[in-house]
Amino acid sequence: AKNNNNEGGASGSASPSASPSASASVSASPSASSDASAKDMKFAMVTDVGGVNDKSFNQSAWEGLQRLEKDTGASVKYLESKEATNYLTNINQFVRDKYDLTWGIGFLMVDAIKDAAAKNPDSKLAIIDNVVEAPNVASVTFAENEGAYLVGVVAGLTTKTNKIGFVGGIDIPVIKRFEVGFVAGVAAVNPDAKVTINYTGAFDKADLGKAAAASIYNDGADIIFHAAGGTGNGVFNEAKERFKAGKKVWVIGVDKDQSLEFGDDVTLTSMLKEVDEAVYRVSQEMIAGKFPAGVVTTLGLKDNAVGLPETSTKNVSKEILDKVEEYKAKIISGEITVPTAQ
Amino acid sequence: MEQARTVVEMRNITKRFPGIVANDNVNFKLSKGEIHALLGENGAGKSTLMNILFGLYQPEEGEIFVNEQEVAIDGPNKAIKLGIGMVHQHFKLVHPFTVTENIILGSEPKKWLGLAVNKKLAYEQVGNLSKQYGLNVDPYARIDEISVGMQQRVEILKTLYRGADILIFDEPTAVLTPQEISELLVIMRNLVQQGKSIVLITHKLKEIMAIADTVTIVRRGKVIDSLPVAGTNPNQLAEKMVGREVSLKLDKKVAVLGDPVLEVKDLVVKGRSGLNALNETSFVLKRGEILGIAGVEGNGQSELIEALTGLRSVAAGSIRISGVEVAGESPRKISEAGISLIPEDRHKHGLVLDFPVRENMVLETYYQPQFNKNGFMDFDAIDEHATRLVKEFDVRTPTIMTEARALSGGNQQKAIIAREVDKNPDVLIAAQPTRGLDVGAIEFIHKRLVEQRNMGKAVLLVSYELEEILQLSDRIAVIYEGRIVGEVNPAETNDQELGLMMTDYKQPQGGSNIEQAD
Amino acid sequence: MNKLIKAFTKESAVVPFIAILLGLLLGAVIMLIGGYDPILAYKSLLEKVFGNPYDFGETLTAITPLIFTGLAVAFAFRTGLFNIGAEGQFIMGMTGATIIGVSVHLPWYIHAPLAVLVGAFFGGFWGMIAGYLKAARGVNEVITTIMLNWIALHLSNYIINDYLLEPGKGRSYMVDDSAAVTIGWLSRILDDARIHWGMFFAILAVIFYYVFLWKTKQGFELRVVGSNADAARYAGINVNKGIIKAMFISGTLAGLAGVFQVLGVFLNQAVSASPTGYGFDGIAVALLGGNTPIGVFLGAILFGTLSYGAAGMSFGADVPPEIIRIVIGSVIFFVAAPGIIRWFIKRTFGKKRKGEVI
Amino acid sequence: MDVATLGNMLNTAFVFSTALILAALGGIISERSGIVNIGLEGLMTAGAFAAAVSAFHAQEAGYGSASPWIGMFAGALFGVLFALIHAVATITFRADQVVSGIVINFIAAGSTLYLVKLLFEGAGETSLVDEVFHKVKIPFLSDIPIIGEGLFNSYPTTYLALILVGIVYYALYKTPFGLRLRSVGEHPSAADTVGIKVLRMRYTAVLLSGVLAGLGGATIAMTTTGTFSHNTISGQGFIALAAVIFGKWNPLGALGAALFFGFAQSINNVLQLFDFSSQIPSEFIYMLPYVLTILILVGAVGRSKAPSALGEPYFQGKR
Ligand SMILES: Nc1ncnc2c1ncn2[C@@H]1O[C@H](COP(=O)(O)OP(=O)(O)OP(=O)(O)O)[C@@H](O)[C@H]1O
Ligand SMILES: Nc1ncnc2c1ncn2[C@@H]1O[C@H](COP(=O)(O)OP(=O)(O)OP(=O)(O)O)[C@@H](O)[C@H]1O
Ligand SMILES: [Mg+2]
Ligand SMILES: [Mg+2]
Repeated sequence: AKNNNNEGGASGSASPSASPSASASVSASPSASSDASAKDMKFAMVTDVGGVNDKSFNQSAWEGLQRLEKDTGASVKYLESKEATNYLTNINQFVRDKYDLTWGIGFLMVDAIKDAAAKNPDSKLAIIDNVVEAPNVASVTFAENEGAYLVGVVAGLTTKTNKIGFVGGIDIPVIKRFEVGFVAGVAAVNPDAKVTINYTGAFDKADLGKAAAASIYNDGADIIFHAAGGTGNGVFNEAKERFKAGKKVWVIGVDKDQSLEFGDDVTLTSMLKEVDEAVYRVSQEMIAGKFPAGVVTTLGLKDNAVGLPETSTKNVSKEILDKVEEYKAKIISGEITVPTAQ
Repeated sequence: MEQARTVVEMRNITKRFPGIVANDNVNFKLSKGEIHALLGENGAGKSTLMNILFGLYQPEEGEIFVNEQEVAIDGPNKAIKLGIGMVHQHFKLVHPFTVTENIILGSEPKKWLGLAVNKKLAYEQVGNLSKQYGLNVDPYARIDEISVGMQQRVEILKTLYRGADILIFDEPTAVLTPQEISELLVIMRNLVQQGKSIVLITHKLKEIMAIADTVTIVRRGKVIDSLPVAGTNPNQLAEKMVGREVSLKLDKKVAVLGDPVLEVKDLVVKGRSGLNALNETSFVLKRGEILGIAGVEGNGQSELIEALTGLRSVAAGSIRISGVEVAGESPRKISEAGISLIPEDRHKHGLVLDFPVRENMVLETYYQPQFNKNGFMDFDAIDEHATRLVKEFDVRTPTIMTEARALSGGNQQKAIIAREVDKNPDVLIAAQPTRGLDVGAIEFIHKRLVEQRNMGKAVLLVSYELEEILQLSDRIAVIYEGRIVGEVNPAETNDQELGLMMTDYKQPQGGSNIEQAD
Repeated sequence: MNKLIKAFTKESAVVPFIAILLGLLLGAVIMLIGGYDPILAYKSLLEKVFGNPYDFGETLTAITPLIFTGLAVAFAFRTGLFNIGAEGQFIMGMTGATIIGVSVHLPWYIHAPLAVLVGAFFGGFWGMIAGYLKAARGVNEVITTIMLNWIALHLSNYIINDYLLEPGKGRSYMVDDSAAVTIGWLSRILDDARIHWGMFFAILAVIFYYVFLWKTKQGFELRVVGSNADAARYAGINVNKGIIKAMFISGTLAGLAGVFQVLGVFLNQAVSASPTGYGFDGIAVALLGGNTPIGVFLGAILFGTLSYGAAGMSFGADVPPEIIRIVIGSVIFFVAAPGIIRWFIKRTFGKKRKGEVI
Repeated sequence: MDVATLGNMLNTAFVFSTALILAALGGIISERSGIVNIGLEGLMTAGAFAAAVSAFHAQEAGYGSASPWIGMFAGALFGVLFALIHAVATITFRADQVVSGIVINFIAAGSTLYLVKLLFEGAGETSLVDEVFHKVKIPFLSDIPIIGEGLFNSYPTTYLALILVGIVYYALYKTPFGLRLRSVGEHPSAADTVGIKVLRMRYTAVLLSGVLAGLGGATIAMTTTGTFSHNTISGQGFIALAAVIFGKWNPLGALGAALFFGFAQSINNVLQLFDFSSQIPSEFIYMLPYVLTILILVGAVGRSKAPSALGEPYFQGKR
């Protein structure tokens, strides 16, 4: 575990852009070597109040750990946080139990991870969706705006009514990145399209999502992109209902390939955010003795950590997907810089 | 009256409540066509015995025979089936319901396979029944809109509607006006003539003498005696009931009048409906006198009391206490100006039932320096105060820490009187101070009121009981429709004259809205 | 003192004790049905709470807000009001403390007390709105407090988002050190558990609750209002003022819970998508404690201990922590319906006797 | 605002209101009998859980479009089960009714989630039900402007709720049962003395409130979420309780209150369609329904009178 030091030193300035070394090692590692040392290692994660079945990043992260367990034999465990005070105590539960790596899943974990890291310098921690500048913490964030830009391109080219909706959970920086990227993507390919923004104020209220979607569709929109966790289920339900009533409307899912759950009738595509992959890979690096301590990894298009799922071909035409590839290349090359906030 | 057949016989009935034997081996016999009075102090066990007959309580021991058949009355349903009906001490009426709804409740006429109440039929039946017994009740009126007397008739109709032949009246006259009382007595005679038998619980010896055939006297759960009314007299009955000699006459010296303390001038107060409940009422009360306010309930008495004590806002006019204007002031200001009130409803206004006696004793004075240091209650002083009052006023309570709820009605009333009198007010307002109390308790309270007057206090007595007014007052003011319509000297008047003033005075015609209802 | 001894020897103390046992037993049965090991589960629960200084300290931290919200609800109950709004008052308390903690800079001996006072006032004010609406307009406080909970949530999100937000963090800036009420030395003793002065204030609040309601003039007035509003009016007590005052005090207590969460635990306030639950837990605590000072205090300890220990249960025995809600619920249930316990005692003892005869 | 928008708003309002109406009806029946029912939230939770689980299994077993109805039935049944706890505690053992209601909320929240974890292999949410209710257009009626789109193109559950409002209203005010039920809540000893079985009446009422609140919860699972998780029911029970009081314990009043609340919710979605909405902080938009409710209460309704005997346990010989 000593060779972490030089990497930690290298990333003194935690720039939001991914450090090349980190992404290089990410792509190099996933050889599932279930050696003896991995079997003795313990990995854990603490969810935020959304819980482990939030159909969003918590669930995705847990899937990453479960895959780790299957592939390497390492033991994995999670604790759900009932309220914000539990973040720190749950993390400490693992830290004190000498877990090799403890993940804090979600934006809101930042203070708790920072605190635990400072007080337990020998432990290893990692956080998703936020940045903790500490020598024993690996931070993983995503360039959601880049992925959202691409689904924006899809939406802008697919819409027939030139009206598009965005349903957000609450107005926090992560979700804002989705919104801004999406709007930029739409504008890039279809300047005439209007995007209605609706923040519902909750990540867990399907009824609000449903009502928001209903009013946006009623207003003539034919595509809604949601970044609202469980609230987004309501968006899908509304769309399905309209589909069954003979009206064709689309939803663009988020985080995972949501067509797998909600079907192809209404799911145009999804904006993947591969939290599971990130959790899996960083944990693998830990096993390999290459834990990116102190490194801030921002995973974006070039890391294939955000983007569109394969299943998109079902509902998105070849031409549009080609356009998506085009824009993707431009973003990776730096020709286009996707905005992160307004 | 035909030869008396026994319709109810209760043998060796014993009923215990925690800490008390309410009925101790009681025997009771009711003959057909008679009015049988039950007499006894508060808590003697009269209501308990009748509640057993009506199936509300189950006795620990004893047998009951109805029409010479032994029966087990396991609930009101069974009692009703046996032809027993009861008019309770506290009416069992659902206030937001109409008269008819109350009467048919539980045995509704139905239509559409029982899916709906046949309201039309119900109103018709109730109207007819009311006519048949001369009760003159409006079947469509809501209970909270009709007078207490009418409510009682509804209770009577309830029993008749269910075909009761044996009627139990538990203190039916305690809440009635003199007029209503005499009407009730007529109704009862009527019922007996139609073949019903009646048990009458009452504290009023006069009524027993006037209407009952037989009287059974209970003391502390035991039957003392059962005898025909003819051949006895009130003094004898009172003595049997209390177990000592009771003076039914009140010793009263001649009043020594002092300065006026309470001057009410052209007082106008709005009632609940928004109409004027008091219309330019004026009167003066002097030290050393008892002024009785006579009147039929609902003629502005409650509003007058509430206005005088600051519980109701004053629309116009003036109230002066010892020359100081207090109209529209807060209850606290007025209390400090020297008014005390023995309220009409002791549970609603007089006491906090969940609080111990000691806290109830300082309900209005808790904030004064003798009970209060720097915002903290001085419980030593409060205890001392309560202990003294309990002793002085013979409030029978286990300790001063006992919850007021646990006290009997008479003792609750004594506690209130103790508190109010001890405030040493210039004006003591007593509203219905003896409602529902037994003769012993009444005697005690009357003595206290006269004592206050003798000490130079002014007493304003508001009562619906003419006898009480006549007995206590030095001067009587008659109130009618929110106005003082006359003043009389009690020595120079009688119930007849008063009754006329209270009811017929300037009243358009004898009939009320009752007749229009039919 | 005598009373205290009596309270623990009489049925009134036996009932809660049996209630707790029955609740735990029920939880065990449910775990068995679900295929979990109840003994291991309860062992893990206890270990989580008492196993090391850190978790013990954190348990105290978990109990503290429950004492406050429990007292808040109980206080209103005593005045005849049902305050479902401790939740909103809690949130407003947090917000008040955060505003002062973040946006003004003062020496600690002014800053911290000011933050506490302002937060408490915010909570009190929020309670007072419901009190005022009831007193002046006769609006049932059950409805208004439910509505005010949601309004508080969104209002305080607005305040954080628009005025106090640390960019990119989804929460306010951290409060100044001068506003924090943490107790460093005690935290260090307890292995860095987040110990703060709120705990001592919670105990003071219990004492205040007792002394104010049962020993002071104003408390007497409020109890009269709560027990019999008509008698209060008759006794010259201003009932409407009493209602407003009671809701203010109730809200202040709930607000203090929030204040100390900010100044002692989080040191910031996050934008929050849903209510925290402390207010509703406060209702349970108040009821568990029969609205008495000692009862609420012990109720909060029981509630806090079980809730905090639940994480240990799921860590050590993989039991879903939801079980604890069932346990707490049934404990309250058995406390509230002593008839069930008496019936239970009768049944079990009755059976025993029969068994002996045979 | 044009006619179509208004119709759409109304339609959305009904989606929100349906569950509230059903639960509020349950609350009314229970409280009219004298039993405070602050456990509506818990009863709804139980209903939503049972509906999601059984509809899922029905769908897997091939019951097709009957599945959501099976869900509704199960929801009602589960509601009754929890209501029974409330009834036994408050009626037989005379426990404090508020306490018991809070307990119901606790136990329902805990046990349903626990069961979900047992039934769905550790997941915190039931599997998504595909066979949920769809809006049903009523011929002709749905052509009426505004209310055609607003009401007559709704979920079957909405129609069910409205019909139940009528039935409950009729039952309360026109039938012998209703007369007796109300008398038990106003003056139980009066009812007792005319031979009405007070406790039996109250049991019936509380169990019926379980049916209705259970249906209310089931409605949410079978129309909006398609699943059950810890936040499927989050506060609706309390809003329904508010509707009971707001509506003065009258089914029509509660209908009005629930609709008002649903409408206020839908306003804030419509607001977000307009460009000026970006000028208003979104938090203020979220607050709107709650603020409006308070304003209406302050302005229009004022004091409401609960059934006189609400909250008081009854036993014979009670003084
Ligand atoms: N339900 C009850 N529980 C406990 N004690 C009771 C109950 N009912 C009556 N008692 C007690 O039994 C005794 C007899 O009461 P009861 O009501 O029969 O008296 P009463 O003769 O009707 O008196 P009153 O003239 O005041 O109406 C009293 O001591 C009373 O306190
Ligand atoms: N529907 C209800 N469900 C639960 N609790 C209730 C309900 N209604 C009232 N309460 C509680 O019972 C108490 C009494 O309420 P209620 O509004 O009937 O009396 P009140 O406050 O005196 O009203 P008012 O002054 O309008 O007569 C309230 O303070 C509240 O705590
Ligand atoms: Mg009696
Ligand atoms: Mg009496």
